[in-house]
Amino acid sequence: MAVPREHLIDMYETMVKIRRFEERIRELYFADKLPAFDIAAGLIPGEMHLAAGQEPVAVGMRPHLKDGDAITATHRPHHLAIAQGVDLNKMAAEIFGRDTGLGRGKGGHMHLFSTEPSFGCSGIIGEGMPVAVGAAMAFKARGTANVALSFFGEGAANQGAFHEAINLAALWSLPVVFVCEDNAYAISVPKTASTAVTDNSDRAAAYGIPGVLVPDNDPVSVYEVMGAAIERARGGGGPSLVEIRTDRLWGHFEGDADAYRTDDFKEDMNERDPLKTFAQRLLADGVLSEADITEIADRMHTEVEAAIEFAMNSPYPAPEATLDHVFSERTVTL
Amino acid sequence: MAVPREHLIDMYETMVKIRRFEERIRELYFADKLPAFDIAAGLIPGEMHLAAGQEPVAVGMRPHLKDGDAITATHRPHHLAIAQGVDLNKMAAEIFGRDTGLGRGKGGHMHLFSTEPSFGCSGIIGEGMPVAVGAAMAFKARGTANVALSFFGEGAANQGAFHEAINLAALWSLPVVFVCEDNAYAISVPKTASTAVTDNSDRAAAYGIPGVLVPDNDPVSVYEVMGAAIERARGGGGPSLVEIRTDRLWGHFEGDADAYRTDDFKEDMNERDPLKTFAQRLLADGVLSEADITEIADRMHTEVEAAIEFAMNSPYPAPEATLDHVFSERTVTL
Amino acid sequence: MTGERKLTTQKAIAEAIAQEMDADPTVFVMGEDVGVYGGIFGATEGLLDEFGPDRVKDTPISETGFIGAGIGAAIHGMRPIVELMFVDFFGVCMDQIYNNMAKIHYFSGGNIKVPMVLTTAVGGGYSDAGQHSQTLWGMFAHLPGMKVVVPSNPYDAKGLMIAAIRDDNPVVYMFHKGVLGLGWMTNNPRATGVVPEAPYEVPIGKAAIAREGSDVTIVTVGLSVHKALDAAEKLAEEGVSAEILDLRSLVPLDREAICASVEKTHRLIVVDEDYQSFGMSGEVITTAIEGAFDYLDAPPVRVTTPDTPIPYSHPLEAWALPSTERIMRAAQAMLVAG
Amino acid sequence: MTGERKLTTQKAIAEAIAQEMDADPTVFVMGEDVGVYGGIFGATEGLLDEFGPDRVKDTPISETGFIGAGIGAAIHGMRPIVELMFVDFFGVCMDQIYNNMAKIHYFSGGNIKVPMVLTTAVGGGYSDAGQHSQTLWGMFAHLPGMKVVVPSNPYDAKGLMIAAIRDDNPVVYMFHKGVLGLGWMTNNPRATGVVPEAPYEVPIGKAAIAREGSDVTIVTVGLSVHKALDAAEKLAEEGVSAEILDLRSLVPLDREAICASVEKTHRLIVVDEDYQSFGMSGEVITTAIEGAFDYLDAPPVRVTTPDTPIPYSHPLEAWALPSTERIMRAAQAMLVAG
Ligand SMILES: Cc1ncc(C[n+]2csc(CCOP(=O)(O)OP(=O)(O)O)c2C)c(N)n1
Ligand SMILES: Cc1ncc(C[n+]2csc(CCOP(=O)(O)OP(=O)(O)O)c2C)c(N)n1
Ligand SMILES: [Mg+2]
Ligand SMILES: [Mg+2]
Repeated sequence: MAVPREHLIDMYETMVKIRRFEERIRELYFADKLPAFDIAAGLIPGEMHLAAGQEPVAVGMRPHLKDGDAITATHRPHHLAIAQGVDLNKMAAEIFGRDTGLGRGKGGHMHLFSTEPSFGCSGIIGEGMPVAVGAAMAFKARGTANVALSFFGEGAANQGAFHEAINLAALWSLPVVFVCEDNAYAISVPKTASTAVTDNSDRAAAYGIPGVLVPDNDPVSVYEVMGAAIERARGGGGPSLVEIRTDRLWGHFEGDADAYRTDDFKEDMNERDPLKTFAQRLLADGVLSEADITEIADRMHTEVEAAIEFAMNSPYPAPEATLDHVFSERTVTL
Repeated sequence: MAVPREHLIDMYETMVKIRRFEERIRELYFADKLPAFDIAAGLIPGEMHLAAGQEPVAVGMRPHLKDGDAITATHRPHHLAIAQGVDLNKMAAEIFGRDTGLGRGKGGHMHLFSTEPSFGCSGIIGEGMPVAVGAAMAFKARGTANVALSFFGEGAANQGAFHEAINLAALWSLPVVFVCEDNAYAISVPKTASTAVTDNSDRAAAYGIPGVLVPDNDPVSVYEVMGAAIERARGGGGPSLVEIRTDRLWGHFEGDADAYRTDDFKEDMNERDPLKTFAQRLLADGVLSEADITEIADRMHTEVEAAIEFAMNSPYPAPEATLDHVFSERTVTL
Repeated sequence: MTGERKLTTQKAIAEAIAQEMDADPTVFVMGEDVGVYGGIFGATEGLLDEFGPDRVKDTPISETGFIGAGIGAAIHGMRPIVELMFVDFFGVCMDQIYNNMAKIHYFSGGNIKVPMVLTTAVGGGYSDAGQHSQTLWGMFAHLPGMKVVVPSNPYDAKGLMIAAIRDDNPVVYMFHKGVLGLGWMTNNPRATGVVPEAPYEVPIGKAAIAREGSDVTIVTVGLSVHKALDAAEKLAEEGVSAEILDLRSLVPLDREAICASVEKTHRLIVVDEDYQSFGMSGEVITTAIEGAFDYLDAPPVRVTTPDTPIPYSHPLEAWALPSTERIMRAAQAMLVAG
Repeated sequence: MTGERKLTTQKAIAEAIAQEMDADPTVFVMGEDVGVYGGIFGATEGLLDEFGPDRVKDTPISETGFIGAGIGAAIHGMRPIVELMFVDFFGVCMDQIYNNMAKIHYFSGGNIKVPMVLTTAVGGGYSDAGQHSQTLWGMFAHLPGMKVVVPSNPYDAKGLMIAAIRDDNPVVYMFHKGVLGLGWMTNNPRATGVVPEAPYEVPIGKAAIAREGSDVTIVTVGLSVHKALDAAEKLAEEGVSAEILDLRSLVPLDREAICASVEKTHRLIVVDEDYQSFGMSGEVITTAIEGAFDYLDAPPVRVTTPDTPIPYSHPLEAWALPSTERIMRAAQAMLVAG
């Protein structure tokens, strides 16, 4: 599959945007938390799971998405939300706990919900997988040619929800693509200590659906494999299971000492940083010039900065707003 | 694998015993419930799931069991308990809700627990699978050469617990044999409407363990396959997954109109009744004579009758005994 | 006279679902054995024939999978009715129920709606033992974000089901096996009653006075409403006038109705088939204490299932579950003491 | 002076486990990140080095699998300590916990023991949002067959852990993140205290008077004990003497201690970080009503987390969870009113 030039550029731009967003969140996360790190303090309290290094997973599917497609993601959701085009201002505002956020400050970074585009994520491992199946049921019932994409870590592939959701989607031939982001670790537990097989893509055999492995954290490989899987689903061919080997460049959450990964491992990983290698390749292939690279960085940084500013200038919700939105108003009565 | 004559006879005798037990329970279950069937009434109130037709699954593993091996079973547990050698009197008494029962009347037919032999079952689909894994962990930790056998229906193979338990057992190379009793139906839902693959044994690939299909509800086939799987587990070779095609001759529970299975299906099934066909084969092979068959029937019927009598002559627990056994007494104090 | 037409609770539920499916193409049903079988307790009887397998879907035994799928479908424009066969099975799928279905609306700041009905059978009394006899409504009511309704009769069953389907929030609809009027359960005359044919709603969150009285208030729900009514009839013969409040929903809880009745009778008995401690009985009593402390002439009393798993053997189970006799004894003791 | 040795609650827990593992080869630990990481909240810190990977087992993210495996191991002669990382995750594995671990002893008529400890982190206050901040102890306590302990300080944490491991019954051991004394959580001076080095038990089922007083009883548990103690110090300056009862365990619940204190002070406030309705606050109030009705000078009051998911944003969460200020206001209002 030849990748159109505008897709290559779009993927690269999005990678830059994601990385910049994660870097800025990281900086601001530690504001007012140090020197004695206090998780409850600062501009962004609570846990923070960042996806630097996993951008290829996100940008590779991006050019294949259509209006109305749905994504369910995990506790590590930013890269996917940004790639799908979730409103960056509202997303940032939610992470900062502001009233202008996607969830008016109620959800936070693990609970980003958007309707257009349809995005959701959660703090519970595997929770989003059945939800994607249901979205696909709705697409099928309503006759829209949409696809649901369910992202999850390699750690999640040992959770019962994985098995139940994929069996359902396969049984009912639903338009879902299950995407395992294999960053080799679930917090401190390596895949070898959690998973009885090497490749989760092989588990597709348990459901009679295609299983494909992307071994190299390369946006173009992801683009190709996800393109085929999404096309198949959109065309009524049913679900597939994709596993993508990727890298979590930073700790599991911010503040994680990351002592369970060796220095060698981390050095290798940083050397193959997909943002660097993709830029080099686009330069080498003549897709982008050095000037383009600089321009893109500036433009993306500006966009991210605007979102951060929007967030930080937004008001907090009123404390009593705690009580709102447990239930909605009734819209239908007899 | 040549089957020793005494194993053939033992298997047949046990099949007869199981069938007789199920027949007697069935008869007595309907006592005082008809003509207007009332599930709450009679000698044995509540749900009753009988395993007539599934005897080969139970007797095929029986000759391979050793002292200390553990079994976890399902809501349809009698055949397995009898084959393992659970005290028939206490088991019958439990089913009749008596104070002499395995659980002093607290558990009932879906909750039969025995320590010697180690048997347990449950009313929740898939619940026993992880428990078998834990039994195997204990065997390994304590250095006993024991095996845990986990039985479950083909309907249960779509429950998350299936996935989690098998992955764990495979990962830790534990002595467990997972046995799927495929009777083609989960209540009214046929396997084709629940399971994205034809053979659950193929799902072993998702855990890198052997998966074997026994296609014919034949005690000898089961004997051979289970013998190999148990030996493998006992020898430290890790778990395997066996699927056995079998037949549930009666309704899902007693009182089930069984309208979801066609008359043709039921006729075929009854024609291949394993008790009949196994008897014919043993006769044909000269293992048993007609006189042996009669003698075995008499002996097994007598044994079953004694258990039923023991149960029916046993007292009910005192009502206030409800409050006992929520917690045990402490046995260790500082 | 359609107004005088009588149905069992089970048929009233199935009719409510059928009417809403008829009126709204986004309503569909899924669960184990909801199709050909019509639901183990008949809640979906006849629907497969009427609406076909695309709208009445049998599922694998994958509660996490299909309840989670219900959520996804609800978010994307459908109004699923998802059956959890017995409430006792909640443990294999509770994350989807309490952490997901019940919280998405909140997490989204009100932007996403999850109009889903989770139906489930509750209750004991027929020796189905400790994993098939629980009510557990106290636990569901403890966890925020889902409405919890428990009809006790055919009229409410239909109206509450229609209200639940039309509600934009997740509603857990618990039907007690003993009030369904099933042919294979012990005959319960109150399980059959007049049910109007045309669709109607019973508002979620409003208790009903099942019997008026002046000496003692009995607050309860589900099958225990029937036991309380039986007790009240006998108590009346002894000159005791019991008022019976059928909560009908635990979330929202009609605290006003509880306090109003206690203010009238000055005495409170709570009858709860759920486990005694940390549940509904304590909440109802605390509600009366908070709202009507000065009116109480005696400490409220509870008649509940003790904090033990539900035993199988008939004499044990009969002793453990709230009974007409236990309710009577509680009332008699209270009126003598107070 | 070993008697004066101070530890954080987290280190006290890890020490208790280590000592029992040392004394009893059947004790082992399993859960997510309990090995190299030492447990996300440090409950298993140092154990991998001391006891090796066969007795300190990292698991896949398969809570149903490994909690169920704990049950199987417990039945077959081991004494597993199994960690559920956050209590909020119960929904993916509750069947094994409440229907299996908690009921097997009962179903077996007492023949089978399940000596297992399920450890889990509870509580909010640091903006970890609605799926990582719950306490949910009311729900666990509602379901019969498991003991439920909640230490509030290092001394109790060690003694309750040792008691739990030695107990022949399933014990759910809930440690509140805010009382652990973790370096990366807001500093809490009460999270460090004197802990004897030699093993000892704190009996499960006995409440402790955390502070004696005469005007009002504050019943609570976990981190709220600390908030109540802070409130009591300030109330003392205003001339109000508050008695604080730290329940330490919800199952068994020390009902005598609750009633005894209420009989002394005539007033009751329950502080509960769990959701307000259908939970611990109602149970404690009902206990006082049942046992000490005539002693109460005013209706008991509750200071709890409202029936909403726990919000993420700091001002919302701070408003929602019980605070020293809210406890003080409740006491002030009650003493003025009553
Ligand atoms: C059901 C459940 N169990 C455990 C956790 C705690 N937890 C959060 S993230 C995580 C590791 C996830 O690993 P993986 O799925 O590989 O995703 P990654 O963090 O690597 O992106 C764990 C164990 C959880 N959130 N939910
Ligand atoms: C978690 C759970 N879901 C649903 C049920 C209700 N149920 C009891 S038996 C059964 C069918 C089981 O089918 P299968 O596993 O094939 O076993 P079989 O009855 O055929 O022996 C169902 C759905 C249950 N007991 N537990
Ligand atoms: Mg990972
Ligand atoms: Mg079956």
